Amino acid sequence: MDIAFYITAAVTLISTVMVITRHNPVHALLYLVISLLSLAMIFFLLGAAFAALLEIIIYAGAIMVLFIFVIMLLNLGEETAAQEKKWLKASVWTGPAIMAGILLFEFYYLISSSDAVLYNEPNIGPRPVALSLFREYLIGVELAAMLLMAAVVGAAHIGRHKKVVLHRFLKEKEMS
Amino acid sequence: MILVWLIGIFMGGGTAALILGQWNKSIPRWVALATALAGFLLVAIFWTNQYQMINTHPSSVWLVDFKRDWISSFGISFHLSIDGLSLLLLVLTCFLGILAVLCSWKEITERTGFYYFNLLWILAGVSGVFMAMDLFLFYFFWEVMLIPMYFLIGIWGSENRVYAAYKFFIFTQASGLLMFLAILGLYFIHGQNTGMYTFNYFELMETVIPSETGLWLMLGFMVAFAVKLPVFPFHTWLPDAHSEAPTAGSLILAGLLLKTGAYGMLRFVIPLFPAAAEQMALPAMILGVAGIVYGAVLAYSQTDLKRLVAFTSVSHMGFVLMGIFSFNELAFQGVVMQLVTHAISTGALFIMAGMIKERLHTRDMNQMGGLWSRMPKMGAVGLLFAMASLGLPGLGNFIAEFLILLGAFKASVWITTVAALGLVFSAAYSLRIVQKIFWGPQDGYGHIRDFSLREILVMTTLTLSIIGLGLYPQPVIDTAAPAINKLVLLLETDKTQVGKVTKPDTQQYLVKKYQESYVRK
Amino acid sequence: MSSSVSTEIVMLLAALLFVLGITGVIIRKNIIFMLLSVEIMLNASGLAFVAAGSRWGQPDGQVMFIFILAMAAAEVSIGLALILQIYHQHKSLDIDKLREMNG
Amino acid sequence: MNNLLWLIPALPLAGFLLLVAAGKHLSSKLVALTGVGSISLSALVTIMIGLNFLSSATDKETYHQTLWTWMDVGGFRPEIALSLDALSLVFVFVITFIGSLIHVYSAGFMAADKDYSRFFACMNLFVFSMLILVLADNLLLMYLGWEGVGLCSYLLIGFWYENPANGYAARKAFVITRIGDTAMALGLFTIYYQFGTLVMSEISANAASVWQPNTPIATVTALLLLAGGMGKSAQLPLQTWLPDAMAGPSPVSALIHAATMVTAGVYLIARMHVLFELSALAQMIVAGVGAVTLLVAGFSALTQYDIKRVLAYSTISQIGYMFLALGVGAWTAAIFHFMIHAFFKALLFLAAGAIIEALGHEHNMFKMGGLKDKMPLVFWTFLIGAASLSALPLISAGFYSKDQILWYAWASEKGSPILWFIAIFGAFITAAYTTRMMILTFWGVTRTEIGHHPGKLMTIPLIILAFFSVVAGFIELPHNFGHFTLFSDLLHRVLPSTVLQADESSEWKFQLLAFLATFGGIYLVFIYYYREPYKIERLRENSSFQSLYRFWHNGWGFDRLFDLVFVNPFVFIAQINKRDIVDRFYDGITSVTEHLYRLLSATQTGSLRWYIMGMVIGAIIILGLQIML
Amino acid sequence: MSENDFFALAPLLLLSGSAVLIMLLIVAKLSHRIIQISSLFLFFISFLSLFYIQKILPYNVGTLLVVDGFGVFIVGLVIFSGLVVNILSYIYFEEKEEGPREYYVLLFLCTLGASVLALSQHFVSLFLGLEILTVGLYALIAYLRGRNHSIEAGIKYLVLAAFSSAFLLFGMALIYLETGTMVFLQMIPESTKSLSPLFYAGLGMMLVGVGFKLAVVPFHMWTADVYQGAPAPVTAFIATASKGGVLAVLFRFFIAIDGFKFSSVMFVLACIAAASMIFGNLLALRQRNLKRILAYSSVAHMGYLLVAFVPGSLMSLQAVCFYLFAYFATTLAAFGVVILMSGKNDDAEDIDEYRALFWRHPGQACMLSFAMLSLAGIPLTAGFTGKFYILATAVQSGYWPLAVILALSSVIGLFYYLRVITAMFAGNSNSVPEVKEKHVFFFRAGMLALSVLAAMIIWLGIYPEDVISFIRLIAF
Repeated sequence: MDIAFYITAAVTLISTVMVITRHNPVHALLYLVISLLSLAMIFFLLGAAFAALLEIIIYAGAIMVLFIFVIMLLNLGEETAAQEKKWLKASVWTGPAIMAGILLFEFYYLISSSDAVLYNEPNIGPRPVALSLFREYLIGVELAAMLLMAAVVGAAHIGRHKKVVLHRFLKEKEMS
Repeated sequence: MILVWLIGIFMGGGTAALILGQWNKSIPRWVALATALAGFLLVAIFWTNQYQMINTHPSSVWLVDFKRDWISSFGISFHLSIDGLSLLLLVLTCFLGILAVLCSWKEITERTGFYYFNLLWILAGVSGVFMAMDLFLFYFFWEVMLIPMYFLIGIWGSENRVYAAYKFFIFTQASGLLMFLAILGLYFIHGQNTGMYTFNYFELMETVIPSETGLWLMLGFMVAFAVKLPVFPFHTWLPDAHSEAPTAGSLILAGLLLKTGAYGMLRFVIPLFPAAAEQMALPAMILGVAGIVYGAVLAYSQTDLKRLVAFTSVSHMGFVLMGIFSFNELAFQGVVMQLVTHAISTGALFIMAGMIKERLHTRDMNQMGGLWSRMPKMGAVGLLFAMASLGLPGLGNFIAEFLILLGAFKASVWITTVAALGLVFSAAYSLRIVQKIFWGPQDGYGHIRDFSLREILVMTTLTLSIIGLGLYPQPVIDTAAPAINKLVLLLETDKTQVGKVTKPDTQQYLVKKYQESYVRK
Repeated sequence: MSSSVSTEIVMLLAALLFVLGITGVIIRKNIIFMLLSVEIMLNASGLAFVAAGSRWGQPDGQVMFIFILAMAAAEVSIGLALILQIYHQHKSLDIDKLREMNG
Repeated sequence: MNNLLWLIPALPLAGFLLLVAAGKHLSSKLVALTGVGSISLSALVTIMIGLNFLSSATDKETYHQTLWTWMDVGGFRPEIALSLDALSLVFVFVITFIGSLIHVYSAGFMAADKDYSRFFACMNLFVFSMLILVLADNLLLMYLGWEGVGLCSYLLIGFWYENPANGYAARKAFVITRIGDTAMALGLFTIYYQFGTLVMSEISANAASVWQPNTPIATVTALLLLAGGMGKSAQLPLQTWLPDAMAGPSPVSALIHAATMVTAGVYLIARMHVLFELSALAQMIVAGVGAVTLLVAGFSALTQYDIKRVLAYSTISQIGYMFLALGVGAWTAAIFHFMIHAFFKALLFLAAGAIIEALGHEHNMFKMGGLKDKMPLVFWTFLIGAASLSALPLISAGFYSKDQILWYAWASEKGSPILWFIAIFGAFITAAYTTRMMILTFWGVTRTEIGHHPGKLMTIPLIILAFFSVVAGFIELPHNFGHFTLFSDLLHRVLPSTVLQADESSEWKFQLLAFLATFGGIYLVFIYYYREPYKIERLRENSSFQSLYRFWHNGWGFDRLFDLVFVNPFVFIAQINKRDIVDRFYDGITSVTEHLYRLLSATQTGSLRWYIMGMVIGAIIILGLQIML
Repeated sequence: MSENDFFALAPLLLLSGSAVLIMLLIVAKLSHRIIQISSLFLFFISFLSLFYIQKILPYNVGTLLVVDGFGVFIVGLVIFSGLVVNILSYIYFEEKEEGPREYYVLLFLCTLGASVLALSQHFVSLFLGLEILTVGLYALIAYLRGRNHSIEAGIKYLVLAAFSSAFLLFGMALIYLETGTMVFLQMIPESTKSLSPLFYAGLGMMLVGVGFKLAVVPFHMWTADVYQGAPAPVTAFIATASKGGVLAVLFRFFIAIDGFKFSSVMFVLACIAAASMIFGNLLALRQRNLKRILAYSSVAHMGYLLVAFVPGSLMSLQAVCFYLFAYFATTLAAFGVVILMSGKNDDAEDIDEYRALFWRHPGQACMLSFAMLSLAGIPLTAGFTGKFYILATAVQSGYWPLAVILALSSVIGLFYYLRVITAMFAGNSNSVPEVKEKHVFFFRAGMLALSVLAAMIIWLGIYPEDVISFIRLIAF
């Protein structure tokens, strides 16, 4: 079991590193999907099967598709990859990486200085989750609806493709 | 009630001027004049009525008292009360108010409504400062007088007005906030000692303060008053503010605003922190002397007339500081006299500077000279007030400076000796004024008219008052005497108990209360 | 199922992912990559919640994860809408070009 | 009678107020009438009161009148009160009498001036202040008069204000005397805290009981008062203003800078003689100051070109004699010399004024000459004054007064041979410069033509003063010339008599020596300037003599010394600090704040990645704090 | 959920209902005017409902929310802020190129989010409230999507907000891991002296998230850009409602876990407070863009609020309530003037646009002056009383250094507030010709709202007794 966990964890980490270092957005996206899938595996190992499923269906399945959709829409391909290649130089990332390292060290220090607990009763299936979701957290669910409504209204408004007033002669036709 | 009336008259008059100013430019002048006169009459009548009382019952210090709850949650009340000292300064306030209105009669032609609004509100604020017996209320008025002053300098001042206005405002605000902190400190110490949280002056006077804390709190008060007075290293706002302000602004700054600093020291610093004040006496006196000498030296080198006069104020206020911290009756009375006479003499010089500027369109003394032959009346008056500012006997300032020096001499011979140098330096700069403006060769100005009737009226009043005060200052002295005696008494029976103060455990209370009431119903 | 993996290790994994996300946000100039990195961070937080939930044997961790999902979705939808607008206006997704406002 | 006392100062004051208020609208005749009339009336009142005082008052009695309480502050209760005793009577008499004569003279002298009324106003104010000074019953009121005369002196020195030099001289006079005044004020404080009062009679009465003789505090107090006196009376080292004060009109020089104001120091010390007697050291210093001053000023007088400056130095020198007399305890002698000096020095100044005006404002003696025959009246009166000044034996009033001083310098208890020698050497020099002045002005060839002759208004005062310069000496004769002591008898009501250490019978030897000194001086100058002028020419070619001459001419370099030590540093500091160094500190704060602003606002780059970086750093710090704490 | 639950949640229900209702109105293609007026009406109803529910306070709604006096007070402020922004929005958006209707939906949702925050006592509600608010704001900030600044501000806010949300979440997860509960009151640490490292790490990361929302140093850098780029009414909303809600929940959280006794946490907060006061005031010093000035000033003001927060005494809560009240009124007044001054194409941002305003529009100039003076803490205005309250709190508990820093840094603040005022009084009365106002009705309504705000500012400055005693009554 432990072996499975460590392997999955390694896959997750490696694919995540790939995400932030790939030049081609589509490649990065695919690595992210891998990362998400392996994370789902870890959820599963932790006994959170429902979360693992949602991770795959919603995260990898829905949200990532949105990204793909935008990337395709904007036709970000080779050109972007070349650009990214130019931008992603050592001088750009060393500083931030050191900072991140420091932060990681601090995390490590703070997390490891608390007493570690082993998982003994890990299995929490969909049922308790669903129950608490619609009992205890009913208001939360309602609020999440409001959250999504805000997102929908907002995205609809902003995404609506009306054009920029570049110049009145160059005014593009309104699309939607 | 009369006290509320006074503030009310000024505020109401100011507002009326502002509103009526929308229709006509000259109505505000008359409104302001009427308001100032009304205020003056009110106070003057009150004074004459009370004068007998003051003389016959010197022990009853407080003449009239008015108290209403204001913010009772904090123990803040609208508490006005005056004694002889306040009364004198109130009379001065109203008196200078009238003059201020008169001397801006021709000078201010733009936005008269707003101008007189500001002017009268300054007067209201200053009156409030002299009357407030609640420390919060005091601070409130302390600030109220600043904003209109800021506008007065910032809108109607001369070229560099914005800079001067900022400087004035920021200096006074910064120091004022420190004072406010000290007030709060005092408030809580008192509250923790007695369980009664109040800003009432009379209650707070009884506060027992640990000596170290007392020193810090006193310094908080001191800084505000020192900046206002102004005391030597904090004086730099004053020349700028004075020289850029319109005439009435300079008049009120020099005549009233500076006085609030001295008043604050007499009213608050000493009675609230007698022990700390005594610790502070020597440094304060030294600063006073430094101010006397420094101000005088700087005054000597100025070429801008108003700046020069401003520096003389620094010098004169050095006397005030020295007098206050000499802690004896002679010096205190000298300080009171200095407050009154400096207001008149310096005010007169500023008014004169304004008149000259109106005629020559400059404040640069290098461009003046020989004006005596053109304007003998102004020359005579100018000479008189230059003499007043150097402390010529027979004029009010002499009484003041002499009493201060006499009192200070008792406290410290050597400091007084150095301070006496101020007398020599003051001669140097005062005579320089006369020399540069009225004497010397006259250059070809165009036609310059001597005093107009209005100006004669203003100047005659000032002249008569300064001479009157020089020859018979007794009314002023008598009026201030009860308050001063009380102060002296207080210093003699100075209580230097050291109290223990415990820090309250308020935060735990909040948490407990919250947790008790919410843990799972 | 039982595991001998301690919370410490899982949290460490979450922290690693989180820090990788941060690194990504800082080093990338392309807004899409920044959004992706933010998703990594949110995901790491989700992992932390799920891990904490199973450490206490409570469903709350997973519930929180679901809310995080909802939020991520909302976030991404508006974010991508904005990206579309930016691309239309600037013909580029370089975040460093978006610095007209400063001082 | 004593309730009329207030009239004496009030009349000049009334004149002043009238002139100030309505001066513009009065005709010049009315102005003159007001100016002269008020003083003359005051003089009349003085004479009335004086006669009354002499006839009816007992020895120690004073006439006293309280007008009102000036102020009353916790026991400090000075009054506006006048007090007349023998000493002040002498002064009041001199002031009003000579004052009225000079006013009459001025009516003629100033007739052409456009500021006629201002002149009389100032003169009246001066007389008023001077009267207050001498009549005051307490030191504070006296201080009022003391400063008041200073103001008038200032106004009158700078009377012709359009010339900046005059203004400068006026300021110098005021500021230097102010230094003395300040010291005096400190003296007043000391006295107040020692005696609890500033009333002079009370101080005198209590002094002996409060202070042991020669206690330091007594010395210090006396010296502070002396400093006041030195300033007003132009004694070393505060003498430099007086020669410059000659910038004022001649009547002013006569009244203020010769007859009255400059002797205020003498009055002060005489009035406070009790204090000085308690401190031998202080009194010695008084004598020393007087002695040194009389010599220094004498040498300077010897080398001046300007006739008024000669007289000014001579005044300093003569007041030096008075101080010397005060210092050796010859109180009455000092006052006597004051009175005589007032007569002849006023006379000399007025006469000099007449000459100067006649010559078209020519001050330089070397451009005068030969006036003996052209202005006989002026010549003769001037001669009488000069004789008195150089103490021509027997026939001049100056002889009697100065001889007394010389005698006491030797003979009094506190006198000494050195003082005597200086005094007699001073007499020699006095005679010398007086003669030089006479010769240069009246003999020799005419170098400048006379414009117009002085009118009656100017000559009559000259004649009256000349008369007094001769006659006044006879009211006090030494014991070997009849021993007539009218004046000192009067003053002994107030001032103690001098204690002698030498035998009176030897006095004739000293008188003889004084004769010799005087004649020696006259003879020497007569040789050098009249009979054999080539000798002086030859001397002039000598470079060391030249520099000595210049040194003396410039008043022993005191001006330059003061400029170097006090004035220049003061002006320098004032100038470089014109913009107020303290303000730089606040400017510094401002600019630091602005730098901080710029620094911080540079962090607001607008770059999102940078903002995120900021947040990360913040997170690092927050978490790091826990690790470190 | 019981009947009482619904009753207690009436304001929140009304707000969310309004959002839905407005959406329906949009679908019905009603005009801007009608939508505006009806949303105004709905805001008003929501506001009134707060008074209606008062009798059952305090009331726990499940474990997520608690409706108590303090919460209701903050919700009241938030809704009030939404109400005022709503009134002023018509005139602003009517002129703009965008269709303004969705704006109102989002405004309601944001208000809802802030209100939920103020009432939450559970991580879930905290998180959801915050996200509703934030997601709504993403859209609102970038609402004028045709404008570069708007979009730029939107993406900056979005990335940073998501970034900080991640921190917040991670922090919450750590605390959850440590305590095993997400209810504030149940996670009281056992130790009274120091926090366990995990708890501390969680708290620290939450502070990053909260700090971002409050825009305190060092998480303040976005403020100016977002304030500048967002439409003025939205800026007003960000400056007030969003900060009020976050501060409320922060307070609730700290009281619940009694975080005040942990000196290391308080030290961090005190440092943040001090740095915010100093940096905020310094950053605004010579700024010429009014919106940015207000942004930096808000950084400083959050610092002031933290000064009141740090002592954690009974007075802290009152001081924070009172100061928030004063700050809301003042900030809304200031932005109100900006909104009314803004033209079709640009917001009135540059200080120069306010030159001689006093002689052109005395009314607006007066209100802006009052607002500036109040922000500067000058007596006669609400800001002064508020600052007094804060200083009193700090001094009472002996936090002298903070009090002194507050005093001195607010002196720096004076400088730029005065500059705005000076600009308004400078120049000549006849330098700029009058522009005729459009939408007279809404302009008048806006001016009326501003007058009410100005009156509140002065009322709080002169006679704050009523408000103070009211706050004392409701704040526990």
